[in-house]
Amino acid sequence: MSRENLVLKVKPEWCKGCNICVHFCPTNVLELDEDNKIVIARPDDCIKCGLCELRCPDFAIYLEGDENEDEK
Amino acid sequence: MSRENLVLKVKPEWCKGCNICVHFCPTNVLELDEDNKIVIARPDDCIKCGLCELRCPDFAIYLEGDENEDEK
Amino acid sequence: MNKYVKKYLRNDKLAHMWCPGCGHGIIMHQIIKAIDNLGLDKDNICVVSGIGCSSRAPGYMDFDTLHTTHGRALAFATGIKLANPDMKVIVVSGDGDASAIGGNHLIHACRRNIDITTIVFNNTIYGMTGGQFSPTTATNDLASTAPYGSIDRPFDIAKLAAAAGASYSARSTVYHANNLEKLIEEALQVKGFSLVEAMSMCPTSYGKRNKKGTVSDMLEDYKETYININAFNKLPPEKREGKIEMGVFKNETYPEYTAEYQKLIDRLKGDK
Amino acid sequence: MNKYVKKYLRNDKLAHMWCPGCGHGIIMHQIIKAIDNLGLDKDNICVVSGIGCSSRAPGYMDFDTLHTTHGRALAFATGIKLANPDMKVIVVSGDGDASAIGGNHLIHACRRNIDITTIVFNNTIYGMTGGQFSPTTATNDLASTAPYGSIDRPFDIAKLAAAAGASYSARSTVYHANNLEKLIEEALQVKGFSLVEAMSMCPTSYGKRNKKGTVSDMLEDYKETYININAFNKLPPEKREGKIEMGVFKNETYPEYTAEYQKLIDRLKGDK
Amino acid sequence: MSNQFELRLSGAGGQGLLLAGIVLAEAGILDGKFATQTQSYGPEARGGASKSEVIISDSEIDYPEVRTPNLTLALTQEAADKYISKDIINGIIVVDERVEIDPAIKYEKLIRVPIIKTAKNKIGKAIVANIVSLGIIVEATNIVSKEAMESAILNRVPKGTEKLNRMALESGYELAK
Amino acid sequence: MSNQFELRLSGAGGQGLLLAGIVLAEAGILDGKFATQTQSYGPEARGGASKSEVIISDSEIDYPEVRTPNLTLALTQEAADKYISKDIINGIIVVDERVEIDPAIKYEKLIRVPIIKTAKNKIGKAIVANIVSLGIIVEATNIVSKEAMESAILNRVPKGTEKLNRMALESGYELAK
Amino acid sequence: MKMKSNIQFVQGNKACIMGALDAGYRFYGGYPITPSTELAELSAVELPKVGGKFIQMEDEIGGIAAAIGASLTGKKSMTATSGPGFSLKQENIGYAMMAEVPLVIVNVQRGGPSTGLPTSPAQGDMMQAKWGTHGDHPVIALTPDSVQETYYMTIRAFNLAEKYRMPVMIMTDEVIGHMREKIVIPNKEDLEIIDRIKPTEKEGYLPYGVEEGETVPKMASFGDGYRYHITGLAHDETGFPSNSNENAKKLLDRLMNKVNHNLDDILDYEEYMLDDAEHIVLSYGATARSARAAIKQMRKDGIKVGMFRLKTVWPFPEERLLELSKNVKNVLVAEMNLGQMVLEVERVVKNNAKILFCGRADGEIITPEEIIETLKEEF
Amino acid sequence: MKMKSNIQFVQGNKACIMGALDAGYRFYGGYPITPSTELAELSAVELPKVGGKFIQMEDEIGGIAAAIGASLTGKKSMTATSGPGFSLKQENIGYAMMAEVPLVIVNVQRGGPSTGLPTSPAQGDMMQAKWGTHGDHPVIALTPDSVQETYYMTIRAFNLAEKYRMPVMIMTDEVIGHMREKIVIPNKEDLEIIDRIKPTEKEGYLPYGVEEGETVPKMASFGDGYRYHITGLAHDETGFPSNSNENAKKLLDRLMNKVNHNLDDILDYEEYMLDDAEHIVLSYGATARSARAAIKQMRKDGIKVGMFRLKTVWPFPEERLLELSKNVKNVLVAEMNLGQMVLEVERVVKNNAKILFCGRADGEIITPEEIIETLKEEF
Ligand SMILES: Cc1ncc(C[n+]2csc(CCOP(=O)(O)OP(=O)(O)O)c2C)c(N)n1
Ligand SMILES: Cc1ncc(C[n+]2csc(CCOP(=O)(O)OP(=O)(O)O)c2C)c(N)n1
Ligand code: SF4
Ligand code: SF4
Ligand code: SF4
Ligand code: SF4
Repeated sequence: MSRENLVLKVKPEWCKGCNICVHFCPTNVLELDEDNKIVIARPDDCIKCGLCELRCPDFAIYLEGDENEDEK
Repeated sequence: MSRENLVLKVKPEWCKGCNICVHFCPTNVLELDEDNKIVIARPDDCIKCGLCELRCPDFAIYLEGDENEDEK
Repeated sequence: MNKYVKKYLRNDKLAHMWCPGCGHGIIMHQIIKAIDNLGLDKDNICVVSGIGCSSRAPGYMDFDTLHTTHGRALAFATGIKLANPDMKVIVVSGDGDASAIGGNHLIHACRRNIDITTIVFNNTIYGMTGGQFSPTTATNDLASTAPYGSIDRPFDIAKLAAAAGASYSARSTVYHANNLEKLIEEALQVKGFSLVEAMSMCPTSYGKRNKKGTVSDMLEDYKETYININAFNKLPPEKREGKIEMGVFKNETYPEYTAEYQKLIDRLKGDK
Repeated sequence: MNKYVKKYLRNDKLAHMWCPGCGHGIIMHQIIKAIDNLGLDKDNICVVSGIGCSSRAPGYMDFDTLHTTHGRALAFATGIKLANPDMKVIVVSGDGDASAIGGNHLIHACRRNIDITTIVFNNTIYGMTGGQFSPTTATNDLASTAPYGSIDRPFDIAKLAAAAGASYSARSTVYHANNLEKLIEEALQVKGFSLVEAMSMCPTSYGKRNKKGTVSDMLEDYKETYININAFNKLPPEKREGKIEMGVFKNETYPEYTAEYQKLIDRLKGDK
Repeated sequence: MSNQFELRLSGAGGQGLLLAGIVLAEAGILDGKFATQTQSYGPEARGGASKSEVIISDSEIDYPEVRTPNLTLALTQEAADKYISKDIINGIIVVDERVEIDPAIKYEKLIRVPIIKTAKNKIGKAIVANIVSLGIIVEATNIVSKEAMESAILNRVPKGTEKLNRMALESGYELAK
Repeated sequence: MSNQFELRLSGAGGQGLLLAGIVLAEAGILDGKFATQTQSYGPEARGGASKSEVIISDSEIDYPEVRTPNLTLALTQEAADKYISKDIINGIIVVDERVEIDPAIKYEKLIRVPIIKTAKNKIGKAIVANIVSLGIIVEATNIVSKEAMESAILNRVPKGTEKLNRMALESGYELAK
Repeated sequence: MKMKSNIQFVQGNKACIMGALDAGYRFYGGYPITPSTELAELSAVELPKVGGKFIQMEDEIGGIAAAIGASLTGKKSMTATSGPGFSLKQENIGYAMMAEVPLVIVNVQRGGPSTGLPTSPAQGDMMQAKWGTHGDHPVIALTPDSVQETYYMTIRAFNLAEKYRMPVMIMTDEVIGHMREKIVIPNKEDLEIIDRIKPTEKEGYLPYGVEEGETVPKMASFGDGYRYHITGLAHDETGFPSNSNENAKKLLDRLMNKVNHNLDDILDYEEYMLDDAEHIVLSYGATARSARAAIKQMRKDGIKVGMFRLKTVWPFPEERLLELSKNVKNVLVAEMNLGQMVLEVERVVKNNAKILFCGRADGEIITPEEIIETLKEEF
Repeated sequence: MKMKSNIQFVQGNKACIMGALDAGYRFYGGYPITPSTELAELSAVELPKVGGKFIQMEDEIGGIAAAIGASLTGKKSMTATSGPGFSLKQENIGYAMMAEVPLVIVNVQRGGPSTGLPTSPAQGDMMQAKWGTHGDHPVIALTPDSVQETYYMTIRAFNLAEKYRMPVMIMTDEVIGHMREKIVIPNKEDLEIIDRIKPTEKEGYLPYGVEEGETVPKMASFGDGYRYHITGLAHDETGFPSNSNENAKKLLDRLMNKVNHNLDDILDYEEYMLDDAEHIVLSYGATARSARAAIKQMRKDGIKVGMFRLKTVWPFPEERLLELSKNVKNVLVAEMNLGQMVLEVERVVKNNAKILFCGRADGEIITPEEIIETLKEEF
């Protein structure tokens, strides 16, 4: 599946606000909200590089693709 | 003190008859008796090399010199 | 949900207990990715740990999982592996768990070259008990039991394992997460004892006391400090200062313990 | 009486308990000779052991002597040395005592580089308990718990100590008794952790079962097998087969633990 | 037991409630009373909610745990959910304005004021929310004298922050009035 | 206890007295009796003197240690000095000819014969001194039947040495006559 | 003349391994120590012959850890040791109790404390068997008094371990471990061998869940696809850690009840000549042999004395002893220590009978005469 | 307003270190574990300031070993731990008993068994304190019930350790260890500090020899030129191993008598409102605080109840309790475990009074109400 079809998703309940994804996002897509929870602030800038997913210690941000179709 | 003044001595009570000194004596001076105790069989052949003392595990054979005079 | 998380973690146990910014989650992520890459059978994997923050990882992983006593993971794992050589046995351990109280089991598992893969979550501190120094804490670093700076010299766990006889030994960091995944994948394929030392930041008990800045700063530090062992070896001595090697330290083939034991059993059967 | 024996041993405790032909007496002899060469103060030497045949040596030596629990000699010795850094602390230990149950204390003493000299009486077997294999028993050797030949791989204690951080590490044999004496003398002069591995024959529990002939044969074996590390390194690989290195494996200077601690105390005094 | 006042201070790890508890207890001691302080330990003290409990009494304190607090402070929702009991009639409840109180909870008095905002905006340091809280507690209960509280704070806080903390304390008095 | 026969077999380590004790006990069992065997362990069993103790009885054996042996064998002086008691009246004492018996020792009967020399010179193997000893013991006491003793020996000794051992046993019978 | 094939003249330690093998023993993890070493040595010889595994670990802690690990894969496992090693194993003994892992632990007792008298017998670790590890926990400990009984008791130890999913101790001693006696080996068919009860349904498997009234959860083997979690932390029925006080209580109560609710099944003792006894000698292990000799002697002298011999020391047969004590004048406790089980006897017997103690801890076994004298002092 | 300089508001663990330092404490060897960790941390901060040494060893076994080693050089030494670490230290605890090395061992008890409830309080290692190491041996163990008492009791522990040349345990718990209370620090001159009695004559020095009637041998420091031998084997007066049964007996008897013959000096307990009591609550440590609250409450209700509070748990104050029990109806034992000291109470009190038990081991401290209810069930 090509990168473009991947969708950036977050799971704010698991986010602990460490800021790692924000820091390492190359296109400055992400932000933390008042409660220190992750927010996809500028979704259109996302280049689907997966660096946020790679280093998020809490599995709270990830790129979802078709292979996860079976997930309900 | 020169080698020649050293005297080869044994302490048969401590000897356990392992035969190491006999085996390594270069001039075949030593023997074990019936009770497996060390005996200086051919004292005149002793060249005072100290190899028996060196490897006797039981401190049962040694070259004694003047420095041990104080020993009573 | 992240597909690996969905497939390999016990989702009802998440969010995990690790602090904000703790690197342990990143390591756990790479382990399950490596397992997935290799297509290992979930029902045939056993993950064993001792005690510590890192040692809580098995609780989140959907395999047969065993949280043992402090430092003893490898001894328990040795029993499991020898009794059931068909299982893939993985040990996860903290630097304290693996190299302080568990140091002897570590070097003996290396010596026996038993087919176990050990991932050391090395945050150079005792996280769970609140920041005492560990055998990997750098000299002069502060810790709750080194209030004036540690006077202990640290172990290099990857090198120690290599010297003690492991078939495979490597190191990476949570910054180099993709590389870490690759090394774990490699380690899991070794027939013999393999160890991957994964450097992980502990903001709570190490970073704060040692003024290491944000967790992102700590990750950037890893980027700066850790360089591939081959590149490192090419550096002139003065440039090595402050750098630490990462990559594969050893990858050799030796007789594996449980296989040798099986040969013995077969030999005795033959004798009858 | 042998002048060293007279001066340094508790003559009323002799003859010692070791078996006929056991090499341990030869090692003890070299230790007291080395001590004499250096003119060390008898009242300021402490010899610490664990449990085992070798660990009975302190009982014969006329210093402050401590026979501790199995494997723990170095941990006790660490306390003595740190509490009283002026004492010369010597640990004598068997291969099992030092590298099986005591393996962790060994590598940590190396890591800390605490100023203790350890002499390992390595007879590659558990002598005292009647011949179980030890972590230094060669693969395929017979032992009471390896009735079909050991499948374990042995440790190289001298190299392990070097890898774990010791300042000084060396090996010799009771055949090479003069050399052994020299290495012990050298080790005693090191300011830091030093270890001398002394290969010693156990006719009773090892030699007999493994058909090694007389003790003299076993000594001759040492003569054949052990060659100086420099000579060894010059040999082409095929000639190295069956040979084992002896000599000095490591001799480096690192900060010493009790000295570093003293600096800390002085620093705090200065702070006042 | 009767003249014994029990407080539970709760919030997120890092909000300084451990210190607040100690300061409060020390203030009690400065007033010549007896005091104990205990706190939650271990994993639950990491992130998430944590608590510090104080008992102040005219006589020796025997049983040292707080069961029916005369005052409960909760700076976060999580702490409130975890540490404000539905099974008893609570005494005074002090919460930050952002904290919602479950209607099932019974209490004698509720003080819901902008503690964190005050610390952040008025004093300029979110970290002094604990001292603001102490001000509220003292004003609302008189369990320790203001003089003792001020001294206790000054004995414990780092040099150079005295003024800041005094301001925080006074803002607390204000909020409770 | 009355029909119980207690033996202490002693000598130097390596003289095969452990085996002798086991064989003797097994012979007793072959005769349908009860038997126990114990031995000295540990450092004292290294070199120096060592002992193996056997009790043979018509009924179950309770207390398993030998205190007043009905028969004591000592192949070396050291063993005799250590294991033949001066405090009791010993039963039968069997010693090698080279062993001196302290005059203070009391006994019922003394058999002092060339056990080791017989093994060495007559059978040609010093190591069978233990079997020679068994022959003496059986002949002197009848505590087990000769048939049982022979079977017990043959059950235990390595293949190929049967003849040698039978010879040794018979020499023992001779020595005791 | 050959011995019958089912008769052997062997050491107690050997009988232990023979019993173990007949019980289905397949894994040994341990570290050698006198006087238990033969248990390791014989295991090294025998286990690979039956496809089992022997491992000599780097220390006693590793030894028991490996044995627990092996047991989790479904293998019947043992570790053996003596005094100092028993002390070292304590932490992991507690782990096995908490995680409910079947395991047989043999302690061939020698003279303590510390290194003590390594080659001499003692019964000085009896209380340690019950209290050696930290925290409250259940204990089953057995004491054989002969080589033959060592054989049977080892089988029983494995059976109890599997049935109650917990470590079971055999507290033998240097005398029984090292002495040789005749043993008669029963037909395999006559032996009752209990195997672990495994779950059959993966769905909803609760590794620490039991039916109402039950105490022992079914145990899946690692590798069978149940994918469950085990921890030494307080945990709930799912096996995951729980900080809830309620769960902790429930767990501990159930652990204790595994033993307390099954005393009828677990308790074992011998009553010897007690019918008309006016005096009870309570003893166990090697010392019971001296007690028996003493009793035979005293009976000859017309003294009405019998023995209450502990075969399970833990749990302690409180009820039966209490009952018996009501009808006698004296309860004499004989043991090779300075007073351990006698404390339990004092606690149970109270003022019902006078309690006498005959103990020693100097490396020598108590003689029948000492027992007789201790009792006779009362006349 | 400042606190008086001799008043501090500190944790129990801190008070322990303050007491230790006032007693002359100079060496810590240990390994961190919750909830004892502060003892290590504070030692790391304070010891180097007074020229003392702190070392974090590779494990608990090494920790106590280092502390014993240091003590041999004449330094007052401590090791501290909690449950799992206490189990690991058992072998070397026995060594220190046998070799007669002064040492203070602190166990800040947490919920067991095994890893259990690491951050919750318990009193589940009380029996382990007495029986945790193999072989018969003497034990002294103290239990403070407040921060202030922790301070004094630590001083006492060092004093007893030096006076009787043996390890002394402080069996505190998570509640007392972690709670903060006011403590008043006495003037140094008012403290009784006992130092080790050293020999003065090298000639003929017997490291384990005592005068007739004495129990504690003089102890030379390593490095002082006495050149003597220490072993964990049974030994004679010279310190060298001895296989003689007679020597072994002599040694063990003397070791036990160090405690048994000095009960008057060692035993310590509090009698609270016992004068007219019809019911005794026996308790110790944190639980004694609940007991005290319960008693105050019940006294208000007119119930004649008082407390017998153990300050030394081991040795156990048998005689005094027996005496007291003769005049009361009930002895209620309250402790945070499933029944440990209550066994000792049953043994001692026998049928003199009814024995009630109020225990829990779920991580929560017993409440005064629970104690009241347990007693009231008898009315
Ligand atoms: C026998 C024992 N000793 C000590 C402890 C306390 N303890 C728990 S985890 C730990 C160290 C944890 O450090 P590490 O292994 O580096 O893992 P981290 O928490 O940093 O991930 C300690 C000392 C224990 N549980 N058991
Ligand atoms: C805790 C403990 N475990 C085991 C033993 C038994 N033991 C005594 S010495 C020894 C091994 C001795 O071997 P080694 O150290 O190689 O010394 P050697 O006797 O060969 O000189 C063992 C296993 C013990 N005394 N204590
Ligand atoms: S990395 Fe993960 S936990 Fe951290 S802020 Fe981003 S989403 Fe949240
Ligand atoms: S080497 Fe020593 S012990 Fe061996 S035979 Fe010679 S003198 Fe005797
Ligand atoms: S304390 Fe450190 S290691 Fe433990 S979870 Fe927090 S950040 Fe991670
Ligand atoms: S058993 Fe071996 S090591 Fe021990 S004394 Fe005898 S020869 Fe030496």
